[in-house]
Amino acid sequence: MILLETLACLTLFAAIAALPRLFKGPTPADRIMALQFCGTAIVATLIILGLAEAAPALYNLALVFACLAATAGVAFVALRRGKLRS
Amino acid sequence: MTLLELFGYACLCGGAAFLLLAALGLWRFSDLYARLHALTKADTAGVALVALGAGCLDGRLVAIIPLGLTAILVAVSGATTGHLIASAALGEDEGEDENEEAAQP
Amino acid sequence: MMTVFDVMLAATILWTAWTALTAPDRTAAIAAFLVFGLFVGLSWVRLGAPDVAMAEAAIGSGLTGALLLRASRGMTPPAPTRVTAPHRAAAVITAAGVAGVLAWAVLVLPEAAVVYDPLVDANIGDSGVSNPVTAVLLNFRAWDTLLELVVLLAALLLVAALRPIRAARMADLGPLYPPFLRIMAPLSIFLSAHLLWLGTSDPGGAFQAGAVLCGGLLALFFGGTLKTDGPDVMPLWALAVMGVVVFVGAGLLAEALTGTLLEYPDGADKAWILTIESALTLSIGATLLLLFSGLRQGGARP
Amino acid sequence: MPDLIYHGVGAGLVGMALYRAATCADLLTRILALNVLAVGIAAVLVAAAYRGSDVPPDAVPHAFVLTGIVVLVAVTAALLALAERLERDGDAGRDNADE
Repeated sequence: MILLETLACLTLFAAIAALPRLFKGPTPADRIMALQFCGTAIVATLIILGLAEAAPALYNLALVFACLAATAGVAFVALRRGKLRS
Repeated sequence: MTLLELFGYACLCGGAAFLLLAALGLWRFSDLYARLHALTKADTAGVALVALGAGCLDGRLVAIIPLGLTAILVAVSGATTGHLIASAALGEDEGEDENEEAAQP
Repeated sequence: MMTVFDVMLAATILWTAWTALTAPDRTAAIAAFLVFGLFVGLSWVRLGAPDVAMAEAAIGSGLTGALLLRASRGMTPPAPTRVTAPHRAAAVITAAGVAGVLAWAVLVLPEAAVVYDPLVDANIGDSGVSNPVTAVLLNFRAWDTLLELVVLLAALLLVAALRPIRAARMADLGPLYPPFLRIMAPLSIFLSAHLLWLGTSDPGGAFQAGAVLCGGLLALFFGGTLKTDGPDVMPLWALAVMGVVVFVGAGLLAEALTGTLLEYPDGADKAWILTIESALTLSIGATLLLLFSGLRQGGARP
Repeated sequence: MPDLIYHGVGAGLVGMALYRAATCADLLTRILALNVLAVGIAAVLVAAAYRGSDVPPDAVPHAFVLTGIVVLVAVTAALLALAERLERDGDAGRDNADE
Protein backbone atom coordinates (compact mmCIF):
# COMPACT_ATOMS: atom_id res chain seq x y z
CA MET A 1 0.00 0.00 0.00
CA ILE A 2 1.69 3.12 -1.23
CA LEU A 3 0.27 5.27 1.58
CA LEU A 4 1.80 3.06 4.29
CA GLU A 5 5.16 3.07 2.53
CA THR A 6 5.11 6.86 2.24
CA LEU A 7 4.26 7.17 5.93
CA ALA A 8 7.16 4.83 6.76
CA CYS A 9 9.50 7.09 4.79
CA LEU A 10 8.13 10.15 6.58
CA THR A 11 8.59 8.73 10.08
CA LEU A 12 12.08 7.55 9.14
CA PHE A 13 12.77 11.10 7.97
CA ALA A 14 11.56 12.39 11.34
CA ALA A 15 14.10 10.12 13.07
CA ILE A 16 16.86 11.34 10.75
CA ALA A 17 15.90 14.97 11.37
CA ALA A 18 16.67 14.47 15.07
CA LEU A 19 20.27 13.42 14.36
CA PRO A 20 21.84 16.88 13.96
CA ARG A 21 20.52 17.83 17.40
CA LEU A 22 21.80 14.51 18.76
CA PHE A 23 25.35 15.04 17.45
CA LYS A 24 25.67 18.81 17.83
CA GLY A 25 23.43 19.29 20.86
CA PRO A 26 25.67 21.47 23.10
CA THR A 27 24.28 20.19 26.39
CA PRO A 28 23.68 16.56 27.47
CA ALA A 29 19.99 17.46 27.92
CA ASP A 30 19.67 18.06 24.17
CA ARG A 31 21.30 14.73 23.43
CA ILE A 32 18.99 12.84 25.77
CA MET A 33 15.92 14.44 24.21
CA ALA A 34 17.12 13.77 20.66
CA LEU A 35 17.95 10.15 21.54
CA GLN A 36 14.54 9.66 23.11
CA PHE A 37 12.81 11.14 20.09
CA CYS A 38 14.91 9.14 17.62
CA GLY A 39 13.94 5.96 19.47
CA THR A 40 10.23 6.73 19.38
CA ALA A 41 10.37 7.73 15.68
CA ILE A 42 11.99 4.36 14.88
CA VAL A 43 9.30 2.59 16.92
CA ALA A 44 6.64 4.37 14.85
CA THR A 45 8.44 3.37 11.63
CA LEU A 46 8.48 -0.25 12.80
CA ILE A 47 4.75 -0.20 13.53
CA ILE A 48 4.00 1.16 10.06
CA LEU A 49 6.34 -1.41 8.45
CA GLY A 50 4.60 -4.13 10.42
CA LEU A 51 1.29 -2.90 9.07
CA ALA A 52 2.61 -2.67 5.49
CA GLU A 53 3.90 -6.27 5.61
CA ALA A 54 0.98 -7.53 7.76
CA ALA A 55 3.52 -9.15 10.13
CA PRO A 56 2.42 -9.00 13.80
CA ALA A 57 5.96 -10.11 14.78
CA LEU A 58 7.07 -6.54 14.06
CA TYR A 59 4.79 -5.22 16.79
CA ASN A 60 6.72 -7.29 19.34
CA LEU A 61 9.88 -5.90 17.81
CA ALA A 62 8.53 -2.34 18.18
CA LEU A 63 7.84 -3.08 21.84
CA VAL A 64 11.42 -4.36 22.34
CA PHE A 65 12.80 -1.27 20.58
CA ALA A 66 10.67 0.97 22.85
CA CYS A 67 11.89 -0.94 25.93
CA LEU A 68 15.51 -0.54 24.90
CA ALA A 69 15.17 3.11 23.88
CA ALA A 70 13.79 3.73 27.39
CA THR A 71 16.72 1.89 29.01
CA ALA A 72 19.23 3.75 26.83
CA GLY A 73 17.61 7.08 27.70
CA VAL A 74 17.73 6.25 31.42
CA ALA A 75 21.37 5.11 31.06
CA PHE A 76 22.26 8.43 29.46
CA VAL A 77 20.56 10.37 32.26
CA ALA A 78 21.97 8.21 35.07
CA LEU A 79 25.54 8.05 33.77
CA ARG A 80 25.88 11.70 32.82
CA ARG A 81 28.83 13.67 34.16
CA GLY A 82 27.91 16.65 36.20
CA LYS A 83 25.12 19.03 35.28
CA LEU A 84 22.56 18.54 32.54
CA ARG A 85 23.12 22.06 31.23
CA SER A 86 26.93 22.31 31.42
CA MET B 1 -12.99 1.12 2.71
CA THR B 2 -14.94 0.71 5.93
CA LEU B 3 -15.25 3.55 8.40
CA LEU B 4 -12.80 1.82 10.75
CA GLU B 5 -10.11 1.61 8.05
CA LEU B 6 -10.66 5.27 7.22
CA PHE B 7 -10.30 6.18 10.89
CA GLY B 8 -7.17 3.99 11.10
CA TYR B 9 -5.46 5.67 8.19
CA ALA B 10 -6.43 9.10 9.53
CA CYS B 11 -4.78 8.23 12.87
CA LEU B 12 -1.64 7.01 11.09
CA CYS B 13 -1.35 10.25 9.10
CA GLY B 14 -1.98 12.28 12.25
CA GLY B 15 0.71 10.36 14.15
CA ALA B 16 3.25 10.82 11.37
CA ALA B 17 2.42 14.53 11.23
CA PHE B 18 2.96 14.83 15.00
CA LEU B 19 6.36 13.16 14.70
CA LEU B 20 7.43 15.46 11.87
CA LEU B 21 6.30 18.50 13.86
CA ALA B 22 8.30 17.29 16.87
CA ALA B 23 11.39 16.87 14.68
CA LEU B 24 10.88 20.39 13.36
CA GLY B 25 10.45 21.70 16.92
CA LEU B 26 13.55 19.85 18.11
CA TRP B 27 15.52 21.70 15.46
CA ARG B 28 13.94 25.12 15.25
CA PHE B 29 13.23 26.08 18.87
CA SER B 30 16.12 27.91 20.50
CA ASP B 31 15.22 27.48 24.16
CA LEU B 32 15.53 24.12 25.95
CA TYR B 33 12.09 24.30 27.55
CA ALA B 34 10.35 25.06 24.26
CA ARG B 35 12.11 22.11 22.63
CA LEU B 36 11.31 19.90 25.58
CA HIS B 37 7.66 20.91 25.47
CA ALA B 38 7.36 20.29 21.74
CA LEU B 39 9.22 17.03 21.98
CA THR B 40 7.58 15.17 24.82
CA LYS B 41 4.05 16.12 23.73
CA ALA B 42 4.44 15.42 20.06
CA ASP B 43 6.42 12.18 20.17
CA THR B 44 4.20 10.58 22.78
CA ALA B 45 1.06 11.61 20.90
CA GLY B 46 2.70 10.61 17.61
CA VAL B 47 3.39 7.03 18.65
CA ALA B 48 0.04 6.74 20.44
CA LEU B 49 -1.82 7.78 17.27
CA VAL B 50 0.26 5.48 15.08
CA ALA B 51 -0.38 2.59 17.46
CA LEU B 52 -4.11 3.39 17.57
CA GLY B 53 -4.26 3.54 13.77
CA ALA B 54 -2.39 0.24 13.43
CA GLY B 55 -4.71 -1.28 16.03
CA CYS B 56 -7.77 -0.23 14.07
CA LEU B 57 -6.39 -1.56 10.80
CA ASP B 58 -5.14 -4.83 12.22
CA GLY B 59 -7.84 -5.91 14.64
CA ARG B 60 -6.28 -9.14 15.87
CA LEU B 61 -5.54 -9.44 19.60
CA VAL B 62 -1.96 -10.53 18.83
CA ALA B 63 -1.44 -7.03 17.39
CA ILE B 64 -3.39 -4.91 19.84
CA ILE B 65 -1.58 -6.00 23.03
CA PRO B 66 1.99 -5.15 21.91
CA LEU B 67 0.75 -1.93 20.30
CA GLY B 68 -0.97 -0.83 23.48
CA LEU B 69 2.05 -1.70 25.62
CA THR B 70 4.35 0.16 23.22
CA ALA B 71 2.24 3.31 23.43
CA ILE B 72 2.16 3.14 27.24
CA LEU B 73 5.90 2.49 27.52
CA VAL B 74 6.80 5.32 25.16
CA ALA B 75 4.49 7.73 26.98
CA VAL B 76 5.86 6.78 30.41
CA SER B 77 9.55 6.86 29.46
CA GLY B 78 9.06 10.15 27.60
CA ALA B 79 7.35 11.69 30.60
CA THR B 80 9.99 10.47 33.05
CA THR B 81 12.96 11.69 31.03
CA GLY B 82 11.20 14.94 30.14
CA HIS B 83 10.30 15.72 33.75
CA LEU B 84 13.80 14.89 34.91
CA ILE B 85 15.43 17.17 32.36
CA ALA B 86 13.03 20.01 33.13
CA SER B 87 13.42 19.83 36.91
CA ALA B 88 17.21 19.44 36.73
CA ALA B 89 17.52 22.24 34.20
CA LEU B 90 15.23 24.44 36.30
CA GLY B 91 17.35 23.61 39.37
CA GLU B 92 20.53 24.56 37.54
CA ASP B 93 19.03 27.79 36.24
CA GLU B 94 18.13 29.14 39.66
CA GLY B 95 21.41 27.96 41.10
CA GLU B 96 19.78 26.04 44.00
CA ASP B 97 21.14 22.80 42.68
CA GLU B 98 21.53 20.82 45.88
CA ASN B 99 20.40 17.62 44.13
CA GLU B 100 23.03 18.27 41.47
CA GLU B 101 25.81 18.44 44.04
CA ALA B 102 24.84 14.96 45.14
CA ALA B 103 25.09 13.81 41.55
CA GLN B 104 28.66 15.03 41.15
CA PRO B 105 30.67 11.76 40.73
CA MET C 1 8.83 3.83 -2.61
CA MET C 2 10.51 1.26 -0.39
CA THR C 3 13.70 1.78 -2.39
CA VAL C 4 13.57 5.40 -1.26
CA PHE C 5 13.21 4.07 2.30
CA ASP C 6 16.21 1.74 1.87
CA VAL C 7 18.43 4.42 0.34
CA MET C 8 17.53 6.89 3.11
CA LEU C 9 18.22 4.24 5.77
CA ALA C 10 21.52 3.19 4.14
CA ALA C 11 22.73 6.80 4.03
CA THR C 12 21.73 7.31 7.67
CA ILE C 13 23.57 4.16 8.81
CA LEU C 14 26.79 5.28 7.10
CA TRP C 15 26.39 8.83 8.48
CA THR C 16 25.80 7.74 12.07
CA ALA C 17 28.67 5.22 11.88
CA TRP C 18 31.05 7.89 10.59
CA THR C 19 29.96 10.26 13.36
CA ALA C 20 30.36 7.55 15.98
CA LEU C 21 33.92 6.96 14.82
CA THR C 22 35.06 10.53 14.33
CA ALA C 23 33.12 12.68 16.81
CA PRO C 24 35.56 14.70 18.94
CA ASP C 25 33.23 14.58 21.94
CA ARG C 26 32.82 11.15 23.56
CA THR C 27 29.15 11.53 24.51
CA ALA C 28 28.28 12.47 20.93
CA ALA C 29 30.22 9.43 19.67
CA ILE C 30 28.41 7.04 22.02
CA ALA C 31 25.00 8.60 21.25
CA ALA C 32 25.79 8.18 17.54
CA PHE C 33 26.76 4.55 18.11
CA LEU C 34 23.52 3.90 20.02
CA VAL C 35 21.41 5.33 17.22
CA PHE C 36 23.57 3.51 14.66
CA GLY C 37 22.58 0.20 16.32
CA LEU C 38 18.88 1.07 16.15
CA PHE C 39 19.08 2.00 12.46
CA VAL C 40 21.00 -1.18 11.59
CA GLY C 41 18.31 -3.13 13.43
CA LEU C 42 15.72 -1.38 11.29
CA SER C 43 17.66 -2.30 8.11
CA TRP C 44 17.66 -5.96 9.16
CA VAL C 45 13.88 -5.84 9.59
CA ARG C 46 13.79 -4.79 5.93
CA LEU C 47 15.89 -7.88 5.10
CA GLY C 48 13.44 -10.20 6.81
CA ALA C 49 15.52 -10.84 9.96
CA PRO C 50 13.42 -9.66 12.94
CA ASP C 51 15.23 -12.02 15.37
CA VAL C 52 18.60 -10.50 14.58
CA ALA C 53 17.14 -6.99 14.58
CA MET C 54 15.79 -7.61 18.10
CA ALA C 55 19.16 -8.86 19.31
CA GLU C 56 21.02 -5.97 17.68
CA ALA C 57 18.72 -3.38 19.24
CA ALA C 58 18.71 -5.00 22.66
CA ILE C 59 22.36 -6.05 22.94
CA GLY C 60 24.27 -4.25 20.22
CA SER C 61 22.73 -0.86 20.78
CA GLY C 62 21.14 -0.74 24.25
CA LEU C 63 23.60 -2.67 26.37
CA THR C 64 26.78 -1.84 24.49
CA GLY C 65 25.80 1.84 24.68
CA ALA C 66 25.41 1.58 28.46
CA LEU C 67 28.77 -0.21 28.72
CA LEU C 68 30.47 2.49 26.65
CA LEU C 69 28.83 5.26 28.67
CA ARG C 70 30.02 3.78 31.94
CA ALA C 71 33.56 3.25 30.64
CA SER C 72 33.81 6.72 29.09
CA ARG C 73 33.09 8.35 32.46
CA GLY C 74 36.43 7.18 33.80
CA MET C 75 38.41 8.13 30.73
CA THR C 76 40.23 11.31 29.81
CA PRO C 77 38.88 13.15 26.76
CA PRO C 78 40.38 11.83 23.50
CA ALA C 79 43.60 13.58 22.46
CA PRO C 80 43.60 14.05 18.68
CA THR C 81 46.31 11.80 17.27
CA ARG C 82 48.70 13.34 14.75
CA VAL C 83 48.79 11.09 11.72
CA THR C 84 51.39 11.59 8.99
CA ALA C 85 50.20 11.80 5.39
CA PRO C 86 51.71 8.48 4.21
CA HIS C 87 50.22 6.70 7.22
CA ARG C 88 46.78 8.13 6.46
CA ALA C 89 47.15 7.31 2.77
CA ALA C 90 48.11 3.71 3.55
CA ALA C 91 45.12 3.41 5.88
CA VAL C 92 42.77 4.77 3.23
CA ILE C 93 44.09 2.43 0.55
CA THR C 94 43.88 -0.71 2.67
CA ALA C 95 40.43 0.16 4.04
CA ALA C 96 39.06 1.00 0.59
CA GLY C 97 40.71 -2.13 -0.81
CA VAL C 98 39.13 -4.44 1.77
CA ALA C 99 35.72 -2.81 1.40
CA GLY C 100 35.93 -2.97 -2.38
CA VAL C 101 36.94 -6.62 -2.44
CA LEU C 102 34.17 -7.45 0.03
CA ALA C 103 31.52 -5.67 -2.07
CA TRP C 104 32.82 -7.26 -5.28
CA ALA C 105 33.03 -10.76 -3.76
CA VAL C 106 29.44 -10.65 -2.61
CA LEU C 107 28.22 -9.39 -5.98
CA VAL C 108 29.78 -12.29 -7.85
CA LEU C 109 28.49 -14.80 -5.29
CA PRO C 110 27.19 -17.71 -7.38
CA GLU C 111 23.44 -17.88 -6.98
CA ALA C 112 23.53 -21.65 -6.47
CA ALA C 113 25.87 -21.31 -3.45
CA VAL C 114 23.06 -22.39 -1.15
CA VAL C 115 24.24 -25.29 1.04
CA TYR C 116 22.58 -25.15 4.45
CA ASP C 117 19.17 -23.77 3.62
CA PRO C 118 17.63 -26.98 2.18
CA LEU C 119 19.18 -28.99 5.02
CA VAL C 120 17.47 -26.79 7.60
CA ASP C 121 14.14 -26.99 5.79
CA ALA C 122 14.41 -30.77 5.53
CA ASN C 123 15.13 -31.33 9.22
CA ILE C 124 13.01 -28.56 10.72
CA GLY C 125 10.18 -31.05 11.19
CA ASP C 126 11.89 -33.11 13.89
CA SER C 127 13.73 -30.21 15.51
CA GLY C 128 10.81 -29.61 17.84
CA VAL C 129 10.49 -25.92 16.96
CA SER C 130 9.21 -24.15 13.85
CA ASN C 131 11.39 -21.03 14.08
CA PRO C 132 14.39 -22.01 11.89
CA VAL C 133 16.81 -19.70 13.74
CA THR C 134 15.98 -21.27 17.09
CA ALA C 135 16.19 -24.72 15.50
CA VAL C 136 19.71 -23.97 14.23
CA LEU C 137 20.84 -22.34 17.49
CA LEU C 138 19.41 -24.78 20.00
CA ASN C 139 19.24 -28.05 18.10
CA PHE C 140 21.36 -28.44 14.97
CA ARG C 141 24.26 -26.26 16.22
CA ALA C 142 23.69 -26.49 19.98
CA TRP C 143 27.43 -26.97 20.42
CA ASP C 144 28.19 -23.45 19.13
CA THR C 145 25.59 -21.92 21.43
CA LEU C 146 27.09 -23.76 24.41
CA LEU C 147 30.57 -22.46 23.62
CA GLU C 148 29.15 -18.99 23.10
CA LEU C 149 27.89 -19.05 26.68
CA VAL C 150 31.35 -20.14 27.84
CA VAL C 151 32.76 -17.06 26.06
CA LEU C 152 30.23 -14.90 27.91
CA LEU C 153 31.29 -16.45 31.20
CA ALA C 154 34.98 -15.99 30.38
CA ALA C 155 34.36 -12.28 29.74
CA LEU C 156 32.55 -12.07 33.06
CA LEU C 157 35.50 -13.70 34.86
CA LEU C 158 37.85 -11.17 33.24
CA VAL C 159 35.64 -8.25 34.30
CA ALA C 160 35.42 -9.73 37.81
CA ALA C 161 39.22 -10.08 37.92
CA LEU C 162 39.66 -6.46 36.89
CA ARG C 163 37.08 -5.49 39.57
CA PRO C 164 36.52 -1.72 39.07
CA ILE C 165 37.61 -0.21 42.38
CA ARG C 166 35.53 2.93 41.87
CA ALA C 167 31.84 2.01 41.77
CA ALA C 168 29.70 3.73 39.16
CA ARG C 169 27.99 6.55 41.06
CA MET C 170 24.50 6.97 39.66
CA ALA C 171 23.26 10.49 39.14
CA ASP C 172 19.96 11.36 40.82
CA LEU C 173 17.04 10.24 38.63
CA GLY C 174 14.34 12.48 40.05
CA PRO C 175 11.05 11.76 41.81
CA LEU C 176 9.29 10.32 38.75
CA TYR C 177 11.68 7.40 38.45
CA PRO C 178 10.09 4.98 41.00
CA PRO C 179 6.67 5.07 39.28
CA PHE C 180 8.44 4.58 35.94
CA LEU C 181 10.17 1.55 37.43
CA ARG C 182 6.85 0.16 38.58
CA ILE C 183 5.81 -0.02 34.92
CA MET C 184 9.20 -0.75 33.29
CA ALA C 185 10.43 -3.64 35.46
CA PRO C 186 7.32 -5.88 35.34
CA LEU C 187 6.87 -5.08 31.63
CA SER C 188 10.48 -6.15 30.91
CA ILE C 189 10.00 -9.41 32.81
CA PHE C 190 6.65 -10.10 31.11
CA LEU C 191 8.08 -9.25 27.68
CA SER C 192 11.13 -11.42 28.34
CA ALA C 193 8.95 -14.42 29.23
CA HIS C 194 6.75 -13.74 26.19
CA LEU C 195 9.80 -13.62 23.88
CA LEU C 196 11.13 -16.83 25.41
CA TRP C 197 7.90 -18.73 24.71
CA LEU C 198 7.47 -17.05 21.32
CA GLY C 199 10.98 -18.09 20.29
CA THR C 200 9.91 -21.57 19.30
CA SER C 201 7.68 -20.38 16.49
CA ASP C 202 8.20 -16.65 15.84
CA PRO C 203 11.07 -14.16 16.19
CA GLY C 204 12.33 -14.34 19.76
CA GLY C 205 14.33 -16.77 21.81
CA ALA C 206 16.71 -17.03 24.75
CA PHE C 207 19.16 -14.32 23.72
CA GLN C 208 16.57 -11.66 22.92
CA ALA C 209 14.61 -12.56 26.07
CA GLY C 210 17.79 -12.43 28.16
CA ALA C 211 18.71 -9.03 26.73
CA VAL C 212 15.25 -7.58 27.45
CA LEU C 213 15.42 -9.02 30.97
CA CYS C 214 18.79 -7.31 31.36
CA GLY C 215 17.17 -4.03 30.22
CA GLY C 216 14.72 -4.31 33.12
CA LEU C 217 17.47 -5.27 35.57
CA LEU C 218 19.53 -2.28 34.39
CA ALA C 219 16.58 0.03 35.03
CA LEU C 220 16.38 -1.42 38.56
CA PHE C 221 20.15 -1.05 38.96
CA PHE C 222 20.03 2.61 37.96
CA GLY C 223 17.23 3.20 40.42
CA GLY C 224 19.37 1.71 43.15
CA THR C 225 16.90 -1.03 44.09
CA LEU C 226 19.21 -3.73 42.65
CA LYS C 227 22.72 -3.66 44.13
CA THR C 228 25.68 -5.77 43.02
CA ASP C 229 28.24 -5.04 45.71
CA GLY C 230 28.92 -7.16 48.76
CA PRO C 231 26.76 -10.19 49.42
CA ASP C 232 23.99 -9.05 47.03
CA VAL C 233 26.10 -10.19 44.08
CA MET C 234 25.98 -13.90 45.01
CA PRO C 235 22.50 -14.72 43.59
CA LEU C 236 23.39 -12.93 40.35
CA TRP C 237 26.68 -14.82 40.16
CA ALA C 238 24.86 -18.11 40.68
CA LEU C 239 22.39 -17.25 37.91
CA ALA C 240 25.23 -16.27 35.58
CA VAL C 241 27.06 -19.56 36.05
CA MET C 242 23.84 -21.61 36.06
CA GLY C 243 23.29 -21.15 32.31
CA VAL C 244 26.42 -23.04 31.28
CA VAL C 245 25.93 -25.68 33.98
CA VAL C 246 22.35 -26.43 32.88
CA PHE C 247 23.33 -26.56 29.20
CA VAL C 248 26.28 -28.90 29.83
CA GLY C 249 24.12 -31.03 32.14
CA ALA C 250 21.40 -31.28 29.52
CA GLY C 251 24.00 -32.20 26.89
CA LEU C 252 25.47 -34.96 29.05
CA LEU C 253 22.04 -36.23 30.08
CA ALA C 254 21.04 -36.31 26.41
CA GLU C 255 24.21 -38.28 25.68
CA ALA C 256 23.27 -40.75 28.40
CA LEU C 257 19.81 -41.16 26.87
CA THR C 258 20.58 -41.15 23.17
CA GLY C 259 24.28 -41.93 22.87
CA THR C 260 25.42 -38.68 21.25
CA LEU C 261 26.20 -35.39 23.04
CA LEU C 262 23.47 -32.76 22.78
CA GLU C 263 21.20 -35.11 20.81
CA TYR C 264 17.83 -34.62 22.46
CA PRO C 265 15.61 -37.73 22.75
CA ASP C 266 13.31 -37.51 19.75
CA GLY C 267 9.75 -36.45 20.43
CA ALA C 268 10.79 -34.42 23.48
CA ASP C 269 12.89 -31.88 21.57
CA LYS C 270 10.62 -28.94 22.32
CA ALA C 271 10.51 -29.62 26.06
CA TRP C 272 14.31 -29.93 26.23
CA ILE C 273 14.85 -26.81 24.17
CA LEU C 274 12.44 -24.79 26.29
CA THR C 275 14.00 -25.83 29.62
CA ILE C 276 17.47 -25.01 28.30
CA GLU C 277 16.24 -21.71 26.87
CA SER C 278 14.61 -20.62 30.13
CA ALA C 279 17.84 -21.32 32.03
CA LEU C 280 19.73 -19.41 29.30
CA THR C 281 17.42 -16.42 29.54
CA LEU C 282 17.96 -15.98 33.28
CA SER C 283 21.68 -16.63 32.93
CA ILE C 284 22.18 -14.19 30.05
CA GLY C 285 20.17 -11.50 31.84
CA ALA C 286 22.33 -11.85 34.98
CA THR C 287 25.59 -12.12 33.05
CA LEU C 288 24.90 -9.02 30.94
CA LEU C 289 23.99 -7.04 34.07
CA LEU C 290 27.17 -8.12 35.87
CA LEU C 291 29.21 -7.29 32.75
CA PHE C 292 27.84 -3.77 33.08
CA SER C 293 27.92 -3.25 36.80
CA GLY C 294 31.14 -5.10 37.50
CA LEU C 295 31.51 -7.05 40.73
CA ARG C 296 32.56 -5.08 43.76
CA GLN C 297 33.13 -7.59 46.54
CA GLY C 298 32.76 -5.64 49.77
CA GLY C 299 35.76 -4.86 51.94
CA ALA C 300 38.58 -4.81 49.41
CA ARG C 301 39.09 -1.06 49.37
CA PRO C 302 42.00 0.28 47.24
CA MET D 1 16.88 -5.06 -4.45
CA PRO D 2 17.26 -4.12 -0.74
CA ASP D 3 20.03 -6.70 -0.24
CA LEU D 4 22.24 -4.96 -2.82
CA ILE D 5 21.85 -1.67 -0.96
CA TYR D 6 22.65 -3.23 2.40
CA HIS D 7 25.63 -5.13 0.92
CA GLY D 8 27.09 -1.74 0.06
CA VAL D 9 26.32 -0.47 3.56
CA GLY D 10 28.10 -3.48 5.11
CA ALA D 11 31.16 -3.03 2.92
CA GLY D 12 31.19 0.70 3.66
CA LEU D 13 31.03 0.07 7.41
CA VAL D 14 33.94 -2.40 7.19
CA GLY D 15 36.02 0.14 5.25
CA MET D 16 35.17 2.97 7.65
CA ALA D 17 35.98 0.89 10.73
CA LEU D 18 39.33 -0.29 9.37
CA TYR D 19 40.30 3.25 8.43
CA ARG D 20 39.46 4.67 11.84
CA ALA D 21 41.11 1.80 13.70
CA ALA D 22 44.31 2.49 11.73
CA THR D 23 44.37 6.24 12.21
CA CYS D 24 43.37 6.72 15.84
CA ALA D 25 45.27 5.95 19.03
CA ASP D 26 42.38 6.48 21.43
CA LEU D 27 41.29 3.27 23.16
CA LEU D 28 37.56 3.92 23.22
CA THR D 29 37.44 4.88 19.54
CA ARG D 30 39.23 1.67 18.62
CA ILE D 31 36.70 -0.36 20.58
CA LEU D 32 33.94 1.52 18.75
CA ALA D 33 35.71 0.74 15.46
CA LEU D 34 35.74 -2.96 16.37
CA ASN D 35 32.00 -2.84 17.02
CA VAL D 36 31.31 -1.04 13.76
CA LEU D 37 33.48 -3.58 11.91
CA ALA D 38 31.58 -6.52 13.43
CA VAL D 39 28.19 -4.91 12.64
CA GLY D 40 29.41 -4.28 9.06
CA ILE D 41 30.28 -7.94 8.58
CA ALA D 42 26.96 -8.97 10.18
CA ALA D 43 25.16 -6.64 7.72
CA VAL D 44 26.87 -8.37 4.78
CA LEU D 45 25.89 -11.80 6.18
CA VAL D 46 22.25 -10.82 6.68
CA ALA D 47 22.13 -9.26 3.23
CA ALA D 48 23.58 -12.45 1.75
CA ALA D 49 20.83 -14.47 3.47
CA TYR D 50 18.07 -12.44 1.76
CA ARG D 51 16.19 -14.56 -0.78
CA GLY D 52 13.73 -12.00 -2.18
CA SER D 53 10.67 -10.42 -0.60
CA ASP D 54 8.31 -13.41 -0.83
CA VAL D 55 10.63 -16.32 0.06
CA PRO D 56 11.67 -16.63 3.73
CA PRO D 57 15.41 -15.80 4.09
CA ASP D 58 18.10 -18.39 4.89
CA ALA D 59 18.17 -18.94 8.70
CA VAL D 60 21.73 -20.22 9.13
CA PRO D 61 23.54 -16.86 8.62
CA HIS D 62 20.96 -15.34 10.99
CA ALA D 63 22.04 -17.78 13.70
CA PHE D 64 25.71 -16.96 13.07
CA VAL D 65 25.03 -13.21 13.33
CA LEU D 66 23.01 -13.71 16.52
CA THR D 67 25.89 -15.65 18.08
CA GLY D 68 28.29 -12.97 16.80
CA ILE D 69 26.33 -10.17 18.47
CA VAL D 70 26.42 -11.88 21.87
CA VAL D 71 30.13 -12.69 21.61
CA LEU D 72 30.75 -9.10 20.50
CA VAL D 73 29.17 -7.70 23.66
CA ALA D 74 31.29 -10.06 25.78
CA VAL D 75 34.46 -8.94 23.99
CA THR D 76 33.48 -5.27 24.25
CA ALA D 77 32.82 -5.55 27.99
CA ALA D 78 36.20 -7.25 28.51
CA LEU D 79 38.04 -4.67 26.39
CA LEU D 80 36.34 -1.78 28.19
CA ALA D 81 37.27 -3.22 31.58
CA LEU D 82 40.89 -3.52 30.41
CA ALA D 83 40.86 -0.02 28.91
CA GLU D 84 39.39 1.48 32.05
CA ARG D 85 41.96 -0.28 34.23
CA LEU D 86 44.76 0.74 31.85
CA GLU D 87 43.54 4.34 31.90
CA ARG D 88 43.31 4.46 35.68
CA ASP D 89 46.66 3.06 36.69
CA GLY D 90 48.44 3.13 33.35
CA ASP D 91 50.91 5.71 34.66
CA ALA D 92 50.92 4.41 38.25
CA GLY D 93 51.40 0.87 36.93
CA ARG D 94 54.58 1.91 35.10
CA ASP D 95 56.07 3.61 38.18
CA ASN D 96 55.65 0.81 40.70
CA ALA D 97 55.96 -2.06 38.23
CA ASP D 98 56.97 -4.38 41.05
CA GLU D 99 53.65 -3.81 42.82
